Amino acid sequence: MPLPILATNNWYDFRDLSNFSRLILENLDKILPHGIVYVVAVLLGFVASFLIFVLPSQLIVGVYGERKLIGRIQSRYGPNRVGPFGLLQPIADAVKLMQKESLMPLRGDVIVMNIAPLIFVAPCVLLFAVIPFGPRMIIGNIPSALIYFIAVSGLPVLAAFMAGWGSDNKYSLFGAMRIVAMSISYEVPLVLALLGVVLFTGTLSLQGMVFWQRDLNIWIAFAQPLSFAIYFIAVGAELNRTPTDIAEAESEIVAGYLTEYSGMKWGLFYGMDIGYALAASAFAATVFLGGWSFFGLDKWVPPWLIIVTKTQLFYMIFIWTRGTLPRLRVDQLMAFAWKFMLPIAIANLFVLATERMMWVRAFDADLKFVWVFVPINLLFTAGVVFAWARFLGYRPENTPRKARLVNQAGGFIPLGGAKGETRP
Amino acid sequence: MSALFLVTIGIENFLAVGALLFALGFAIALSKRNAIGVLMGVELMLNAVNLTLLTFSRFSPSDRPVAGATFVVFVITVAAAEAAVALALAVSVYRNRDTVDVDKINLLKS
Amino acid sequence: MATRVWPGSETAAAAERLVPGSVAKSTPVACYLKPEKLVETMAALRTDPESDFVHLTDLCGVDFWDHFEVVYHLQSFEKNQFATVKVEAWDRENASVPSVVPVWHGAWMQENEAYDLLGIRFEGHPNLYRILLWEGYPGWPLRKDFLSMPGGLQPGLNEFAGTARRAEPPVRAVE
Amino acid sequence: MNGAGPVIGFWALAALTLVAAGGVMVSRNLFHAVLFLIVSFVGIAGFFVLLSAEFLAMAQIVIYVGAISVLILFAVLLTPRAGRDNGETAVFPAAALLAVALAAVFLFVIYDADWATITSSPDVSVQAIGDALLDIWVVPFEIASVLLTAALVGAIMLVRTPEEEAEDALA
Amino acid sequence: MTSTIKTEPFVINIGPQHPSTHGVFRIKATVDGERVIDAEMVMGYLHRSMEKLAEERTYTQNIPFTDRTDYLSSMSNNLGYCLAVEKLAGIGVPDRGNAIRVIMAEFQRLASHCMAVGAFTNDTGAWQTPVMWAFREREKILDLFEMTCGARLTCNYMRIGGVAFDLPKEFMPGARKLVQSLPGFIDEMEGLLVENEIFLVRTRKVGVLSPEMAINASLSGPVLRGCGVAWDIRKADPYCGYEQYDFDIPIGYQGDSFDRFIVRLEEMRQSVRIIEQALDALPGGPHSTQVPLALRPPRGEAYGRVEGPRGELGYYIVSDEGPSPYRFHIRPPSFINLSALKEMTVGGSVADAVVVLGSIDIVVGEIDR
Repeated sequence: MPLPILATNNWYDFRDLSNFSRLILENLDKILPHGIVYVVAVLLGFVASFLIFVLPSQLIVGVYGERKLIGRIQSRYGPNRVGPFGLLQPIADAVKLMQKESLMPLRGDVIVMNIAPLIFVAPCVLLFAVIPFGPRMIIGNIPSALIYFIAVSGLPVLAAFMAGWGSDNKYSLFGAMRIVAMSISYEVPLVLALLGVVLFTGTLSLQGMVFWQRDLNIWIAFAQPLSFAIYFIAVGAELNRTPTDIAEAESEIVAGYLTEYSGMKWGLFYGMDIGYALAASAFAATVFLGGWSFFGLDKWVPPWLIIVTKTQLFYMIFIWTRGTLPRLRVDQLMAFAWKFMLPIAIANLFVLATERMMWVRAFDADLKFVWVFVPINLLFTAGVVFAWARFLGYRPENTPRKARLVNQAGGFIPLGGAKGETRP
Repeated sequence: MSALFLVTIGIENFLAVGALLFALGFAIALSKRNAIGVLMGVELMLNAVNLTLLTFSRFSPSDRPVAGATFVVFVITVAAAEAAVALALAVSVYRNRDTVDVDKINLLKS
Repeated sequence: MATRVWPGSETAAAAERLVPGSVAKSTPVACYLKPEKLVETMAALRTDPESDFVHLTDLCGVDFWDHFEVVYHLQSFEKNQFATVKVEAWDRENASVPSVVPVWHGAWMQENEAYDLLGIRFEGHPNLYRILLWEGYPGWPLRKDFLSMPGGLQPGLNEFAGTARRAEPPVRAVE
Repeated sequence: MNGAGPVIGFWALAALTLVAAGGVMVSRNLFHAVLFLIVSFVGIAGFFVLLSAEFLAMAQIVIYVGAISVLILFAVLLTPRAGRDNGETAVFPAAALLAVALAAVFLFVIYDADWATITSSPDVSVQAIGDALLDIWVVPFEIASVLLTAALVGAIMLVRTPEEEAEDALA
Repeated sequence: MTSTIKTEPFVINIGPQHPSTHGVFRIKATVDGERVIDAEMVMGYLHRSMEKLAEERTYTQNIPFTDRTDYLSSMSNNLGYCLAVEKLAGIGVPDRGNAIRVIMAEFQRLASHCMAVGAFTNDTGAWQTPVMWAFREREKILDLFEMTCGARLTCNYMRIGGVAFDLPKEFMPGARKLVQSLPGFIDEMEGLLVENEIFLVRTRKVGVLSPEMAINASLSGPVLRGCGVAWDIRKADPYCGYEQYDFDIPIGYQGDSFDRFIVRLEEMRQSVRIIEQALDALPGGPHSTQVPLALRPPRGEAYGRVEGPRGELGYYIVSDEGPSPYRFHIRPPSFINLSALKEMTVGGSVADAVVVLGSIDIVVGEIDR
């Protein structure tokens, strides 16, 4: 697919920041020996993505925005003391964390416990390498970026497990076991949901998926609502966000695998939790919500601004659910993954494969006909979710939601009413 | 060989790494007392085989260049199945015999 | 409408009817049972449809210098009636009362508490331990002579409350 | 395969992989042994990248690092604390000897043989592998899927308790 | 209960420093995997020996002690103690005093249930939001308390023979405004939680108690009513003129955690009803009878009880005609409600144990006294 050049090649064209980096690299290439410039390019890419994406997102929106929004949801103010509007609160927190003494349990596995935060941080940085921020703004435009993303996002589980093991704390071990069991379980429907996307777009490259959505003027979230929903739930489970944050459930197992951590080691885990959530949001924005394209608007608005906005909006859904929903129990989560999500993910895949075949055979692979599938898939989503829930015995109407009322004291009153019981 | 040994990477280097890895996995699988340790040795051997397969696929002339890579896919599949069953066996043995020590799993020895 | 409080005589009559020879004495407020027949009588009071004291509302011990009383407040839900039953333990060193945990599970914690704070041993209690204080705490805090115990507070602090502590139990009933 | 990058990469990966595999051998703590094993798996994935099979490298990470090693860690957790040592049995000298002999024979063969090699790397992209799997090797592919299903069922059957079997018999 | 995977049973300490034990309370849980196979309660970290201390103070001086047992419902505690002493000494209370007591006790029940509902949802994992909403309403009620008696938490407002002060003139409009807004808040909480399927699966069929077991274990309050036992001291043995108010007893269906929760929510509605009636029919006259400061009740004993927010709150007082009680015994509802904790937690998972503990709604100050 030829790259449609939206922006000019002038270095000052802020719609495509890769011009600027290319300018630097070309000039550096004249000075430095050949080959070094690739290293510089990668470093520059990381620095740039860190500056425009991770740093402002993580500090300002990730920490400050999350706390402010949670504060609004919980009818309180949120941070408002440090700096204007409390904007410097994340920095104050970071400074506080760095000052804190790093406590280590005496009988813990010190090496494992110290390595774990590092292993937790590294994949988060790697994940952003394949997110396209614009038609040319991508650090590693590898052909199988989707699998890369899945592979790398499986690594932090190991770090969490190491943290839980090394801490020599029963709550930590609980958290570690829970996070491992849950991430293995939710990986399956997640990959099945993404497979549906691959079926439609016919590429594993994230950039290719963005172009597909841009060319058709459709988001995959509309074309495959069930895939999107499964992805959202499964990725929430993998990221330990409420309502599936059982690995750090503070009301049950104090802080899960983070119980024994303090200081900046804890801070790394905390910050990278947000980092992973942002990476997953960016991934969702890329795969399901059109990436840096926005129905033609990306010609005028900088594409990187579009995807950053989409990422933050998607992340806000995580915050919203966190502020609203209670937490599921671990066995219920497992049952949900295996009994509910997996069958409907497989059914979804069947339907999408059939549609793909129809598309090729009946519509001569005319991409315009993808709109036909939007209402079909919407109906299918609603139908399969409802039907499978009923099949599994979900009967909301049988659940009494208000207490019975009686007007007179006495002994035990059996169901069905007796002795002055009045219906609510 | 000689000085080029270090600066030119050929098929021999990859095969040597595969062979050493296989030998290590072999030693681990034969000598470990823990059933899980034995399983780890087997996994290392499988990885060495994968490496060798892919090396041949990359360096050897062939009319079907994808064959090696495809075989690696199959080996990975089989390894996953094998790991699942072996670990289930280990857990099952532990439940029934209260040990995962392969020396003590000797029901057939009267 | 309001709960009918059984006077001691009525409780005594019911207890005597259910388990003959179980009543030691009765005051206007409470019925005193004999310790050896306590569990049997309590079980009968709980299951008898006329008394129907299914709920052991409250259990506490009182120290009267020379003896302890364990007070049981019983409640019936269906009949909406309320009775007070007491049992005395005269051995101050090894005060002991049969446990009513076999009759009411709810006595479990309250008997533990009475044991912890007053040192009344409940025979037959499945797991009698010091529930609020730690094992090895010196003395029994709610006993009247606790202040002069070694390790307890020094005497003299109780001057304000008056010194006329009487040995005999209060008798006047208040309805 | 020349140039600074591949050469440095190869020796670094070789050292990483083999040292980690040796760590699996040497480590007394079973948990540490599993961590070494994971490092070894990552090294193998690096080799796959060197051999220009990125897809297989990612599959290696997903399956070995993400699934199999986690399974092994889980099995380590499920066994008791006493069963978490990584000692050798009495046959260790014999096994080591055998392994050394094996390695010697392999290395001799490898360095003695005259390998016919090509310089250009073949196309092992996702598409090529996918085509191959669904074209020439479709029968092994289907058999592999049957094997996976059988393994799934077998693993579940193996770890079922008698109580669960009784429950299922009732249901 | 069968174990799915044979693991080493090990003991975990839920508490005393644990986010969801609501204070310094500890459950020594033996778990097999995630399943609790034995639970033992360890308490007494907050023991202050109030019953002993009360034997050295006059009857009026003891009222602040009762504040500090169940510090979340000090008005109800004051009321129970004053009722017991009034019963012992034969002191009557004027109508206005009784009505003010009812209003205060019901407001206290609302505040306490706000706390209970919020903390319970926090235990199920709703990250702070319901508890913050509940605290918002609780603050409004505490504002009224502050307006009336100057204190928010440990009110020390009831006196033997009535209440300490008459209501300030700003109280009535404030209370009416609050009473009008509270049903909306309760509906809001119901919409947030009762309609939430996650909350339902977390709480339904968790910690189920049969009514026989609940009665046998001496439970009281919402925990007993959640099992379907219609027992409320306000109806069964009315005090302070509760018989003149029209209200219902909410009871549950099967005695699980969810039933306790909806019983509490419905009790809040009924409390609002009672307060509305009491505000409408607030009589004039004195708010308290004159009682000598050094009260010496006649020799005897009395057991006075109220329906506190957590259950039957009883005070057993023995007098020897001295200026201070000879024996002062509190029947703490949340202490006795823990009798059935083991039965409710064993067999469930650790997460269930936390939910059950939250549904009992313990206050450690009252457990340990």
